[in-house]
Amino acid sequence: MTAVDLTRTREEEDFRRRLRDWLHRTLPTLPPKPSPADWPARRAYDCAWQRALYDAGYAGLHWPADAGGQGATPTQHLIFLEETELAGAPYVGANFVGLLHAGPTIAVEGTATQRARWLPPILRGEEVWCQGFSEPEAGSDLASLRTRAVRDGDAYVVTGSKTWTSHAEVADWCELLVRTDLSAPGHRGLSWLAMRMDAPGVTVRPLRTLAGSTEFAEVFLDEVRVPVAQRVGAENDGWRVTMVTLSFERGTAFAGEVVACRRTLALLARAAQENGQWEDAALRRRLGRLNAEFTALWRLAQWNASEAAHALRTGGRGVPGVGASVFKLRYSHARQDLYDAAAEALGPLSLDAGHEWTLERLSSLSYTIAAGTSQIQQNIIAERILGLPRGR
Amino acid sequence: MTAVDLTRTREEEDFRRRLRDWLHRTLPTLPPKPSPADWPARRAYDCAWQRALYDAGYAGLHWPADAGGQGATPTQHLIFLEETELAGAPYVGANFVGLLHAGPTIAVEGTATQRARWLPPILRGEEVWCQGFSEPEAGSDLASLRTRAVRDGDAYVVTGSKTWTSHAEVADWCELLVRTDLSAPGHRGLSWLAMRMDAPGVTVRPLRTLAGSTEFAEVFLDEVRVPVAQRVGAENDGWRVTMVTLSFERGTAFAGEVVACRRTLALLARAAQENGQWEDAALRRRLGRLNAEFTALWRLAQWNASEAAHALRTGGRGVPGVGASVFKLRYSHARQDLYDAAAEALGPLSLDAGHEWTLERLSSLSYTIAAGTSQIQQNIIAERILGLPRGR
Amino acid sequence: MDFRLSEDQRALRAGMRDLLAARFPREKLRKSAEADPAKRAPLDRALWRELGEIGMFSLRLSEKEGGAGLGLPEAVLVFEEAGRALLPGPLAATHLAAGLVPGAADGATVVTALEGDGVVEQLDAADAVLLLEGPTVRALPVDDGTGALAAARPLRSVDPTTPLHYLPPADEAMQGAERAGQAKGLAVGRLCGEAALLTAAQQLGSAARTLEMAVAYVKVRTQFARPIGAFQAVQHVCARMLARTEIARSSVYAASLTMTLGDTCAAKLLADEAAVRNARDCLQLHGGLGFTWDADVHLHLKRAWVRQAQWQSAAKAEEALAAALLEDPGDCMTETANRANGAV
Amino acid sequence: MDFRLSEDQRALRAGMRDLLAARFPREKLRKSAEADPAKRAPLDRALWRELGEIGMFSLRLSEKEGGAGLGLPEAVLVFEEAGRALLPGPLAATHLAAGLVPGAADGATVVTALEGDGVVEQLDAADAVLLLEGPTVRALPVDDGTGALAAARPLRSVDPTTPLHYLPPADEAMQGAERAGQAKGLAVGRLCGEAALLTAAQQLGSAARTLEMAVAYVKVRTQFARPIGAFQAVQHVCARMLARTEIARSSVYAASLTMTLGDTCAAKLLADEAAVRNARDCLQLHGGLGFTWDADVHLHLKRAWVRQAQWQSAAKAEEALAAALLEDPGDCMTETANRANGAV
Repeated sequence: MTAVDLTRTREEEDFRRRLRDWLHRTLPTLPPKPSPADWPARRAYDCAWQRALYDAGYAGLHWPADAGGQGATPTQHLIFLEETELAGAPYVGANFVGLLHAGPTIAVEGTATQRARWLPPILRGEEVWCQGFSEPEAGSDLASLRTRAVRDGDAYVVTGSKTWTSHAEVADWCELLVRTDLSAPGHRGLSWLAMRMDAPGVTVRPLRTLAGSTEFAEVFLDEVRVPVAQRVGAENDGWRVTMVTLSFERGTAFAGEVVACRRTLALLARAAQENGQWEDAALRRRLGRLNAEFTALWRLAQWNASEAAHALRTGGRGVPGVGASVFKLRYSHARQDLYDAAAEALGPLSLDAGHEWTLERLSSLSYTIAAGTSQIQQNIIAERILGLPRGR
Repeated sequence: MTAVDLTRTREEEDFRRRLRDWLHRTLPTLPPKPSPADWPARRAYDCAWQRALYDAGYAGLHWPADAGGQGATPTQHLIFLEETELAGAPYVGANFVGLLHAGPTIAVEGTATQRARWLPPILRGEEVWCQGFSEPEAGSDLASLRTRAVRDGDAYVVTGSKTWTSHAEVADWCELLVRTDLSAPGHRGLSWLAMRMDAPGVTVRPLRTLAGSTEFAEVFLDEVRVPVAQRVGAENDGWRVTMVTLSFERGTAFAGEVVACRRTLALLARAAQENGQWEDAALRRRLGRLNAEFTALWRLAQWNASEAAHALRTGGRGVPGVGASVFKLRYSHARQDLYDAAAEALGPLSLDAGHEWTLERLSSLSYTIAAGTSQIQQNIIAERILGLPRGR
Repeated sequence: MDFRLSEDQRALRAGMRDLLAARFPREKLRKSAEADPAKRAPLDRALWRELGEIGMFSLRLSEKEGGAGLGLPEAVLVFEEAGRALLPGPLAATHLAAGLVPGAADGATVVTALEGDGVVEQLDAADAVLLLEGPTVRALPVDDGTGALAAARPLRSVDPTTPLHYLPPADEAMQGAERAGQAKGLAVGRLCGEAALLTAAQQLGSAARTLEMAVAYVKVRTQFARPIGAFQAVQHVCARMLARTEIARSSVYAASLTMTLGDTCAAKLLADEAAVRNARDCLQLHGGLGFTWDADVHLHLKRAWVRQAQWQSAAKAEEALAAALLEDPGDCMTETANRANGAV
Repeated sequence: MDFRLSEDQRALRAGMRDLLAARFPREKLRKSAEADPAKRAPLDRALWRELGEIGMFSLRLSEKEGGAGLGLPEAVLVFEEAGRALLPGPLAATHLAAGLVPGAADGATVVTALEGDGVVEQLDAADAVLLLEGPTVRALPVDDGTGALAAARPLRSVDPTTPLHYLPPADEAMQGAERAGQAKGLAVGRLCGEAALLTAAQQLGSAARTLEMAVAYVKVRTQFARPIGAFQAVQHVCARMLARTEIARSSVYAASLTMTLGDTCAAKLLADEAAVRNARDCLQLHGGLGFTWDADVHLHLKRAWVRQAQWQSAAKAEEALAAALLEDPGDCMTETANRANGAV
């Protein structure tokens, strides 16, 4: 009988060892981290790291080989996330959308020409992408978006506005969801376009978050011409294309962060031991419970990876399933709980925004909102997984 | 400037002193408590206690004087609940529906003849009432009830079934909500009847609860004749009449229990001190938080009583407002939390159903369901207090 | 690394489910949960032997010892099914006793256990009691003539399908069993961890079952002219039940492979929470019906309370997981290679 | 017993609300919360004097002392309004200092306080610091020449409208102030309780305000072709926000009358919870908008965190409430007659 197996194969062990060696050699050679407020410097730093990964053969690890990726197993991808996190390597940063949303979408849905044009620069860290989905009046109800694209010869003329766009100031491309059929309601009549951010008519206005940083921007589109050749998928089929992208976002994107959270939790325990709060059984048990939660979330990520690997082996394209909603729902709350617990452990110093954990506490507040609110995740679980009647 | 004032008046202090003296003299003379499973004995015990209250001038304390009550202020009513609880006096028991639902409803909505017929026996502990509102298919959605009453001369012929009826086996009367206009949908077309439980066609079948006791019963009605003279309020106006009753149920009914819970909490702390669990800061802090909750709930009951007193002074009839939903919502959960905490404090002995607190833990599970589920309470708060658009 | 179940494992689980459906249908559960304690069915020894025959207790013994040479992952699947059906009895204790106590492996003997908290399950039905304190594992015949268990007094068990006895921890009679003050031996520690995990597996099965019951009910129960499952508040309760179940499931399955302290403690903690809270949510969603004896939901809740108190309490699990944070430089996610197939 | 507000009390509250609407409108709040710390408005001394003129600090002093002879119930109403408007500054400390520190009563002086945890609010803007440890209350001029406060280092305060300094508890320089190891005197204990209550009143005002903001927003924000306030999940979040607010309100108002330990601890605990959790719920209901600097909701959350840490932490309140359970035979519901009008 073949057992359920957490034993890594020899290939996987070799992969981990090579990666660990490479990280050990490479990380000391990286330049110092740029200031969080200096977006061009952040872009340069993130792209340099991506280039280093590319040169070492780690770029697009989980992308299929025919898209320029390494065709690694989902397990290898998890090992990559784990090892880079444990080694303190840079995050994906400005390349998040390219590597985790737009790139995989183009890999699955794009034409050969589109794949050849867009995928290599993403993998080499040469072009940065941002996301143009949400609008001020279309958040949870993404399908109600109003940005319209009117066909004019071999181009669409796009007018409207997008919001919550990360890295907009330094991006080269935007994955843009627009309405191409004004007469079709809701999710019908949408198309997925790749738009150059330097096209005439594109204006970016940074949005300041409650943490004081400018993580997001509004993007205003005033008769921006986007060649029809830059549409991915069929006209008016953008909703389906987008769902592929969103299920990527809700699947693997946070797995590395779970490792980081578990690490923070251990540091937190040390800090509590040093400042005496460890004597408080209520705090200690709270941290113990968080340890269980993050341990289990990591196991769930491994489980999801096994499922994805199975889908790959049996002919699927490795698109994460709706079960990713469970991961997203629990992880978002666990992260917020972690930094609330950090505040308790820090005591009065939790009021110091100069402390990394206080800033993380603030930024964690977006986790139950961004990429599908917790309310939306629960709707998805109830209706798509459990098959409950459509909520009204 | 007149201050917000928790100082009791001289009248209130005198009232408390007299009541305390009376309880001190009277309680030792009561017979031993009957076995929980012996319903006739429980009825006799509860009615004897009610008769003692009547003889001492405490029956129907919060009822208006013109209904045979004592016309006491809401504050005096709270003092009564507090002092009887602290003295370990019997609960209202079998007279719950008569004194807290049906009686007050008849007092407000009944004719002079109806008041004269039904109210004195309730106050003297001579007649016991039960409630026939819910049906198997009409719980939260009470207005969808199907039990029908067809006019036949000077009587209604009632057919249908009711459920979750407490004390049905020993009750003399049932406050019954029926559909008198079959063509009217929902809450229109309902009427409020007083039905004799010994009328031909009434069958009672006890329902066993998860605690193993038979607190409730199903009541089957097969062409039961109920004289039209036993209708309270106009025909087809039963919904409004019922809402009066339900707002009583959700208002004052639980205030005395808050005192009892606070007392249990103190006993729980002692028990934890004796078995060593008090050393666990997590349990200690949990009990401290529950202390805050019950203290605040008692203050909220006082607040609600002040509001009701004001309504009385300014011409209202002292019907509790929708704010009672806040009390019900928080109290139900606090009671469940209390007995969960008791289980933690008891350790392995929490698995002993011979322990009073374990039985209370089981029975507390009905609190978020009975008399309006927590979901319904939150709907009421959202729509009626906060004015949010009707949920769909 | 492959976390998915193999075909053989799926077959094992389906076999167990079929056996329980045939030999422990709902009527049997209800019979053992009669409201009148005098009418309750005692532990079904014939069924116990059948469980023994299909290898419920022996499956991790080697084929030479009469077992199937399987591992904890398979045991967990079988125990999950037992939890789903609320199969009564000291299943984990008898499973641990296979190979230690004669007759345990084939279901001829019923073996229960005495834990630190002093609660013993099914003492009247059992032939022997495992003692898991002190440096070594010992088994005591229930009627050993020494009167060691004479001080055990029956509790009116909150779970009608699980009779319980209580032995006060300070009892003199048990001093010979070296209960107090001794460090657990390695074997004892390992067995306690396995028992906690097998108990967690039962909790997982129960949590999955109450979720199913809730979903089925809210699809058909109509109020306000539509199924209550169309109300968002109800939907979200069900969604959180599913999330609890799936988090517990990955945790339990992972622990069956790694058997690390962290995974095992997390598995017990999260499976306990899933079983208790799902049962409570299921009860709430059933409304008044859920509060009746005749509905099964209370049996899940009560069993979940009993299992929660067995082998590892939440307080102990949380303290162990907290202590692990201090010992561990942060890379506990990197599991050590699991013992091949986890066979004992 | 009458728990309702009198006409005069309603008038006092309305007067405070009007004053704040006129003199501390939203633009002023936003000016003190500029994202760029260098551009933030400092504490508004002119407004402080106006607060002094209307009696915010002196209202509990006798008329002979230049006060209004009012009590804690009235002070609580005024502080609730301050919390609602997120009025910055060491309001509770200056209120306590009225009659103790010259100029505090009429708003000529800004008095802050150093508590056990070592955090001081608005130290740069303040003229004096109350020391509330040890047997007696002391006030220290900020620039007293002894350098007692020299070790205080500015924090990058999480709340942009509340500058904070931190003085490590073990600091040698403060030994003269007898901070550590001494029992609190009666007067100090009473003042700390009053400060906790006045802080709770501010939290209550903030909780009520974020509830209002949430309700207003969900009525107009449309998704899926209807106001999001028509979704049951959203409705229930709002309902729980209201329940939190009203529980905190009865608790705060009752404590202002009785000033018993139990009522005061409950008031601080429940008002802290209402302020923090309502702000978080309000933020969640605002979606992405709630995460922006330009929305006010983060200012409520951050202020609620600061006030939560001031005067009495949740851990301390819970421990005090737990200890009270052991001392008290169970009749703590029977309040002792309140001190008439609670005047100091």
